[in-house]
Amino acid sequence: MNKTVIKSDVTHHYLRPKKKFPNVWCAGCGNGIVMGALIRAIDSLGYDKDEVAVVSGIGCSSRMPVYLDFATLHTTHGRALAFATGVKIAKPHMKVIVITGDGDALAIGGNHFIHACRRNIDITTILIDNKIYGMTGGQFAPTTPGGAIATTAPHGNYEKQFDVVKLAIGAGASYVARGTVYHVDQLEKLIVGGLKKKGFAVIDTFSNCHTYFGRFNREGDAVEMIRWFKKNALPVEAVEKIPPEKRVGKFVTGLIYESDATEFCDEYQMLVDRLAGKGNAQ
Amino acid sequence: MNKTVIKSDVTHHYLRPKKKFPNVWCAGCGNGIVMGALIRAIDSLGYDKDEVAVVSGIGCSSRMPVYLDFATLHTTHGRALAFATGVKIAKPHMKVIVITGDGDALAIGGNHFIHACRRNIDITTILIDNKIYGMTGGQFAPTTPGGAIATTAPHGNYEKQFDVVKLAIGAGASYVARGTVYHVDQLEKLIVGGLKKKGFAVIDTFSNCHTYFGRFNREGDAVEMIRWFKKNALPVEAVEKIPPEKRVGKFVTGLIYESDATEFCDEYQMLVDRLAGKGNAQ
Amino acid sequence: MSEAEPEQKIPEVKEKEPKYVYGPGDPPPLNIFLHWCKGCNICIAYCPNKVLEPDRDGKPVLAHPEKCTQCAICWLHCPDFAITSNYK
Amino acid sequence: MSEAEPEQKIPEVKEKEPKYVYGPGDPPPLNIFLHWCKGCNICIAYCPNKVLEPDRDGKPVLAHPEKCTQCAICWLHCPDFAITSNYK
Amino acid sequence: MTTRAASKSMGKKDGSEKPEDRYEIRLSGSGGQGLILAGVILAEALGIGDGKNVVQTQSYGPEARGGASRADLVVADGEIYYPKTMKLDLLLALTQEACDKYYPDLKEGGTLIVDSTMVTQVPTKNYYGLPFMQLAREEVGIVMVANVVSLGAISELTGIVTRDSIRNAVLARAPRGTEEKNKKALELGIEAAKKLLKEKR
Amino acid sequence: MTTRAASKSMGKKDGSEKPEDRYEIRLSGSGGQGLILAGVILAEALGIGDGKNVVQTQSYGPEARGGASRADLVVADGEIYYPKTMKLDLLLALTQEACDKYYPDLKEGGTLIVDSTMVTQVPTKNYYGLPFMQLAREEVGIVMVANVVSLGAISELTGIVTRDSIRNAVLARAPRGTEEKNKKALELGIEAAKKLLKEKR
Amino acid sequence: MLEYGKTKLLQGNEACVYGALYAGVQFFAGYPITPSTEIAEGMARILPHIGGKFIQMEDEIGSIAAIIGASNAGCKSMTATSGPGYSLMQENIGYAYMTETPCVIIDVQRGGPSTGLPTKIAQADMMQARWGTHGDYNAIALAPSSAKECFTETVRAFNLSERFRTPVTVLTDEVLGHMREIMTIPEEGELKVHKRQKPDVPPDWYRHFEITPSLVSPMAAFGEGYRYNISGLTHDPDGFPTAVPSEIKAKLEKLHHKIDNYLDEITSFRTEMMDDAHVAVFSYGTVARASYQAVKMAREKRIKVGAIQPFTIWPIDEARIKSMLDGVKKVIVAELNMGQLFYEIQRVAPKSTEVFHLGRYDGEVMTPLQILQKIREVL
Amino acid sequence: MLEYGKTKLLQGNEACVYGALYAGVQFFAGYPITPSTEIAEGMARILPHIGGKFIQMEDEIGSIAAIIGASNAGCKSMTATSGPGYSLMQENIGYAYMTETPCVIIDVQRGGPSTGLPTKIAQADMMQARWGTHGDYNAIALAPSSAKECFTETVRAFNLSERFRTPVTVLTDEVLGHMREIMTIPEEGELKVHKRQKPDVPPDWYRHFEITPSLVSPMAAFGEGYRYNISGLTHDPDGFPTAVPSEIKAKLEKLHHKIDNYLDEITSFRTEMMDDAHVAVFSYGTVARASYQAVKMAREKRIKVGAIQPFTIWPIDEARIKSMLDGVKKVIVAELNMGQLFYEIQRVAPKSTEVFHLGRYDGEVMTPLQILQKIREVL
Ligand SMILES: Cc1ncc(C[n+]2csc(CCOP(=O)(O)OP(=O)(O)O)c2C)c(N)n1
Ligand SMILES: Cc1ncc(C[n+]2csc(CCOP(=O)(O)OP(=O)(O)O)c2C)c(N)n1
Ligand code: SF4
Ligand code: SF4
Ligand code: SF4
Ligand code: SF4
Ligand code: SF4
Ligand code: SF4
Ligand SMILES: [Mg+2]
Ligand SMILES: [Mg+2]
Repeated sequence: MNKTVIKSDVTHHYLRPKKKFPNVWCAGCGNGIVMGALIRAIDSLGYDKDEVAVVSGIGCSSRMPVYLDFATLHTTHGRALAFATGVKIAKPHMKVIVITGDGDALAIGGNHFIHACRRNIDITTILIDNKIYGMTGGQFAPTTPGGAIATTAPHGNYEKQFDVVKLAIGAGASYVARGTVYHVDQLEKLIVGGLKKKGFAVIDTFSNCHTYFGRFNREGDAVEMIRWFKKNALPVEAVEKIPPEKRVGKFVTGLIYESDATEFCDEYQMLVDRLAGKGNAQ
Repeated sequence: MNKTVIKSDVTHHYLRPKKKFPNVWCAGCGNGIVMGALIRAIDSLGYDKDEVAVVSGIGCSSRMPVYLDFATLHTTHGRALAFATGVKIAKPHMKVIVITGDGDALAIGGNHFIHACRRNIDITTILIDNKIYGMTGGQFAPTTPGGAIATTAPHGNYEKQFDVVKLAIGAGASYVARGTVYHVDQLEKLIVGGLKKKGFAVIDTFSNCHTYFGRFNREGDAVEMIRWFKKNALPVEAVEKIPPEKRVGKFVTGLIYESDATEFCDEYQMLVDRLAGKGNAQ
Repeated sequence: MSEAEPEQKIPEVKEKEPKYVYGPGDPPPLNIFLHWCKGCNICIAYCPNKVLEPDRDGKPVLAHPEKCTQCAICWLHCPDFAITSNYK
Repeated sequence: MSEAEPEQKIPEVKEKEPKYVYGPGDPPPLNIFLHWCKGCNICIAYCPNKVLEPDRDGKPVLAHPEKCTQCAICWLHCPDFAITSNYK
Repeated sequence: MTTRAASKSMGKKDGSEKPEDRYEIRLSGSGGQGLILAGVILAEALGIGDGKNVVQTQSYGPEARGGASRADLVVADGEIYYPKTMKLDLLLALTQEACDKYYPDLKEGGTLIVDSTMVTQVPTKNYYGLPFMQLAREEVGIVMVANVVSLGAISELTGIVTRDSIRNAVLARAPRGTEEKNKKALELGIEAAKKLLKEKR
Repeated sequence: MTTRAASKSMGKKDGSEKPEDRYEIRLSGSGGQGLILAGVILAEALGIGDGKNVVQTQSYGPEARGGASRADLVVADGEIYYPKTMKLDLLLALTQEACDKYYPDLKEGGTLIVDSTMVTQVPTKNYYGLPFMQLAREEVGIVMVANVVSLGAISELTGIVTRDSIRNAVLARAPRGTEEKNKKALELGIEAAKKLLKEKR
Repeated sequence: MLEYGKTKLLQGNEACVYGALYAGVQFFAGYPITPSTEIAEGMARILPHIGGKFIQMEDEIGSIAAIIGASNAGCKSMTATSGPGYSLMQENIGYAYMTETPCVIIDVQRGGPSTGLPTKIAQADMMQARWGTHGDYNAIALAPSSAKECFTETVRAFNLSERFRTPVTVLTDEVLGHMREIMTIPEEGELKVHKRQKPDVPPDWYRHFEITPSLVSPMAAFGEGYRYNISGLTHDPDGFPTAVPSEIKAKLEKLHHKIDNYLDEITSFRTEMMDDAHVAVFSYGTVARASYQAVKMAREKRIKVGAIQPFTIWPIDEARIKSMLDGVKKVIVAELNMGQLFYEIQRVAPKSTEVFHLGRYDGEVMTPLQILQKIREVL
Repeated sequence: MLEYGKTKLLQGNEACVYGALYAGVQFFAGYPITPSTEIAEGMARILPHIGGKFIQMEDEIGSIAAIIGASNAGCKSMTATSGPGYSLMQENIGYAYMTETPCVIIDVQRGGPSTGLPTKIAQADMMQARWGTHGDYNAIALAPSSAKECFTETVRAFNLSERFRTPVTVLTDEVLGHMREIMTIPEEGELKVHKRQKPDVPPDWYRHFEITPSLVSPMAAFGEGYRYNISGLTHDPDGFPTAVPSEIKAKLEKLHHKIDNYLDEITSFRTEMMDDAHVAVFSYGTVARASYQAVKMAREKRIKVGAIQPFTIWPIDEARIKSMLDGVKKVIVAELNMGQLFYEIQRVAPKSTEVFHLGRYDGEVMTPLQILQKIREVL
């Protein structure tokens, strides 16, 4: 990525403008900011538009592919990774990107998420983590903080949360990162890293749903919520340097975990090659 | 638990002998050994038979409840934890035990597994980890080692495995242990620990499916396979004391992780109490 | 898009990026597509140089074009791709 | 179940558990329910004292009842609940 | 049911069934103007206060997030069969867009009430215009209560709802601490409408 | 189709359809005796070798894991409609349990072949008895090939399958390295059967 | 909270919540989905106040599993969803049929297939409510057409579910779910509330799936002194897996006949002006209301037309429908799909009755005018 | 490996594998379940040899999702399952209908509901194959009755699926899946293999869901120069979500009519001795074979009876069935359930034909004798 020139209109080259804009998202929704970072990441890698497939589930976040001028597959709630697995295995040379929400990936889609991690299949997943179900009007998600208000937690959320990073590592992903919609440059770099990684990459991306989460929990509008990300992000490189008491209430960003496990499609290809070398089976 | 007297027929008191025995399992199947350990654990805790519910999914392992003289619920493949969640919340005073297989809990049931971990609901899960789908005749499971033969991995398994312990910890379980069907005393103690724990407990229990896994992979009969567990178990207390090169190929047993996170039903009750104190909502 | 004030001097900014020098007759520093803009206020709030001000609908107006350093913050954070630069 | 050999002496075992002393007229150390037993061989293989031997169907026979120390290994590992002790 | 601006019965009574007398209302404007809430208040006033049957519907879908917004009411003494509006007896339009879009749904001779500062091109001469938004902003200090101002005006201009019922309904739905402002907004609407009626006469 | 022990045609030919001539076989015993495999071999011998139509079915379910085991074959020259056996022409029983259970399914005059050491109570006088297990153990050295021994006997006793076909079929299914033992087992069965036929005559 | 006797303006979805509370719901598990979400939201708000249990599960599969679990632990249980969620629930709904577990599922229908039209109306899950899961079973599904009926049919769903030990689906729709209507909550005792029949035999004698003369078995709950097995495998009266043909047959016949033998108790219709009708409009849910309106309009034009509205969508009461259509020359089946109820009426209508279909499937409600036009067309 | 022209003894499940290979399957995703597992096992063994892709997914939901993904990436794709898995797949099968994605699903039926009877036969998923997912759509389902037909119907399933851009279900059963039968693999070219129609317009003009005169749209694949959107939301011809009533209506009519307009191409029957039959036995799958046997036996007793076997279970070709039953006084619908196909025949049979049901539902196959007895009974 050429850092010195931030071309401001590169994004438009990757959008589908015909009758798709303005997009469906609320004014100020972080989904659009993530989309910008994703486009710049793809552009910086010089991918051909035809080699990129973007797959999503259902949710506000999952609407993103509709706007992008790639092969786009807007699937069913929670199943994006399973569909994407089919796409990737069918066409291993394609760059397969999954856009998903915290509800989509971690509630209904949790199983496909951990299995994609386990298989270490070469899919880059941008998990837009707004701590709520935006699309359906503000029910709590598996990431909604304890005590927070949501329409299905009207008395305050009493459930515990997933730590997406821990979960992904525990399940076997080989690239686990966290970004925010404030830190757009970092986010772009994390996505670039994920795309370059041969293996399953998750970028847990903190984003704002001020319409529901912000409103219910008096966290203000988009500007305020995004400012909160700025204030409370702790770059992973800095964590150790900061005294523990100063880490309270903060969250770590950056590339948190990486491993060099072999990738699923590569393993399959090795089998195919091995069998070809060995001659035919019965 | 009274260690000095191992009553040998205590188990029979908890079985349903009428037309249910001999059980369906193959000669030597570890499922029966686990069942014995479970019964002794329950007996040692002095639970009333009527306060115990045993819930399972589908699989050889999941047939266990049918033989046990408690409230038993043999459900659909992969869903035991979701059913058990309903039972537990409906009757929080009951001891709810889930018997599940590696396929049942981790393949089709992976989502309910990680969410039960996350909620830290007070259910004790005995995951009979035989590295294969026994019931359906030996397909690979998410735990089947790389290279192993299974009917759907006839050329050797090229998929990666879950580390059940890591996954459970990553998802939020508060009691994570591993046992084997060789170490029956330890297993019993681990189950006792899980039952006493107020929170979600998993006991990843290595067991033998010699009929399929053993046969396909030349690991021998029940006796040989169980002997393998004996040889390769590394008690968690001993891990640090053993040089790393001697740990290769071994697996850790014992209580590997414990946390004191609050439990789901308790949290719900706190909400109910809070609302009662506060008067009625609109 | 907004009326330019030709003679005004630009305050010094301490950024590495090449400064944008806004002279008479130059195109405005940014283009704002009002049709795509939803008036979320992000660009206005985050512009380090207070270049932008809201109009009646809350959409940004280039109130102080000469202060723009082309730092990119506004367009990188605009969720609606409603801002482009005339210089980058 | 199997014929006892009354006069034989029991070898010393180094276990904390109270030793089982098998004398004439005593009931056999173990009961084996052949109907439940599937002949898996586990009890026979794991008995530290070679008390058990397989019959024609591979099911255990108390070949050396006097050697039994009541260590419990056989019945704790029997997957079919086919062994109980007469002493515990 | 009789109201000052009641619609004619849709069909003839044939004796076999209680005749139905539907009165259909649409409150329209843009998202965020509180028109759904206004619809709910009016429905509660009519249904709980005045003992009518009421069905309130609204439009969901892409329209719902921003853009045009509307709440429809069908009011009757007897059973309401078809729950959606068929031909409006009363249309309130707080924006030009809403007025343009929904005016064709108003029956001939139906009542049109518009926000006179927002709706500058009214498709008929036969209408009531009052500056609801402006009144709310200037007289109550919060533009948010324009919906309640318009309810006041509706009650005065059409008489479909009793004064007590609409007052109770507004208060029942007013968030704690805003009771006074809402009351004021309602009276404002009533007074403005009274003045308008006087002028018209 | 004609065989030495062929069943009578089940119905009359009415000209509208090729007459069907079903020959039904059951190979039975206990799990682990390789009877399913024997069924497959016999089916391949008949179907691929001799060009017959064959359907082979088996019983799954609780029975399948241990306990009784069986493989059924329907053989015909023409199309086989109903795929399951209706009334057996030939029953092979390697255990007493199997013999007791399935003898009633054998048609009157059908052929019964039993393992003479395992089946001690034969429900009819009209049967062939040979010690398949014993022959396999003692003459070949592996009890596992008792199923092939019995195939040899069947081919000799009934003539339903040609010598070449059964030989080829056995060899095609024999795991690598066991070809000789299997061949031997087959011949063993054939010879034993020949001797038995001679004795009977 | 539920306030007996109080008049309220309620959304159809809210009315379902109150109906469930009236019927004594103790456990709700669900996963949000438009246009049913208000039901879960209402439950989340109210249940903790009254000692009931609410849980938002990780998905719909978990939701239906949890309510089946809770029901077997003794709670009156319910979930709510829409098409996509209803599809996901199918496997476990089958488990509820098989294990004869009472529970109520509210399906607020939207346009489909697939994600379809989350905020638009359709009535296209009707056949799914009968045939959605694999295997052999029988089903009960109810369909209200107003807020009041959302309330009463939800009460009835619980009653039938507990009475016959079977899952019951309530099919509402997007318009019904979201529209608000004035209704009065019935007084306590005004509507019948069925209590689950508990066993009256000692635990040793108890058989959880006993084939009683009535075909409905009393039902113990976990943790109350009865210990038994429940399995989704085909089982004997004790709940133990069986492969015995006669036991298999008996089980499946129990599942079918315990419903078909009680059509009188289960099915319920409303008819308007059918006495002298030559033409009938057959429709349910929101469309039924358009039909009544259309019939009224047609009658004003002296057209002899009537309307039939089944509240019970499943089972189909063949005999009753035949007799209702006796003498009717033409019946128009009006529904928001390309043909579902139509096929059933085609199947069961008397041979002398011609059956026509009037479908709408563009996300909009059928209007009285459309129906009126069709009436004119078939005359 | 597939060996053209070779005679083999094949299980029905194996025949499905070979049929799929003949049809050019490139991608298989599945999750094991009795009695279908041999299909996945065969695929796992063979596909890596021929450059195809096999994956065992975490569950059936993932399996159907993966094959839909792969199909849209250009592969002929298939999965196989049994009842419980088929139920779980329903939501995403709906997605395949909506997105017009070709794919083949083999459902090897077993007894149900729920886990039911994994190793026993039933034919009770027939209605589910038409109505299992929510919303408005049309379905194709085929039913073979022998190993050979398992082969040919699997080929036909791929052909119809690719031809009409729609999922196709093959309904087999436990007996068929496991029984072995002699069959000869057809020579290459002997059976038609349909190739997916690719677009012949430049990318800019391409519309993935174009409403063509034939109603079937050409289909590009991901990564081949065409970029477009696919969505399970109701969409316009470009694949973008729409809420415009006319576009919604057009989409649903496309889904229905692209199948109903081609009944001749899709439906297929076998009849035996129907020329002069007064009584007909209507049945499919394994039962059809018992029917032929019974008919043969009855004819020997001079009973004028014939048999009809649909290979196409869905769609129902009303006109053709009516004409086949023309002059038939009584038709017996024989099936392994308590009534499914029966209801459809009841619906479409000519008014002068009486329709009887013969069901068996105890896990066993229907015998020729049972059918013969029923024939005698209705005579
Ligand atoms: C099977 C199914 N269940 C439920 C829904 C309803 N639904 C749509 S989006 C969504 C949650 C969205 O949350 P998230 O994934 O966090 O996305 P966000 O809208 O917050 O970006 C739900 C529950 C659905 N469409 N399908
Ligand atoms: C929905 C569904 N899919 C698949 C199956 C088939 N099935 C039954 S058990 C099983 C796997 C069992 O493996 P595991 O849980 O490890 O248990 P084990 O038999 O090894 O003890 C499968 C795939 C099923 N019953 N239901
Ligand atoms: S509801 Fe929330 S997540 Fe959805 S578009 Fe609006 S702000 Fe974004
Ligand atoms: S198949 Fe394996 S897991 Fe199942 S009973 Fe046999 S040994 Fe145990
Ligand atoms: S580029 Fe930077 S300085 Fe210029 S308007 Fe945008 S945010 Fe302000
Ligand atoms: S950030 Fe973009 S959408 Fe928001 S106000 Fe600025 S230009 Fe408009
Ligand atoms: S108790 Fe111990 S010594 Fe005695 S037979 Fe059993 S294993 Fe052997
Ligand atoms: S361990 Fe039990 S089942 Fe196995 S041989 Fe011994 S007694 Fe029999
Ligand atoms: Mg979210
Ligand atoms: Mg297993």
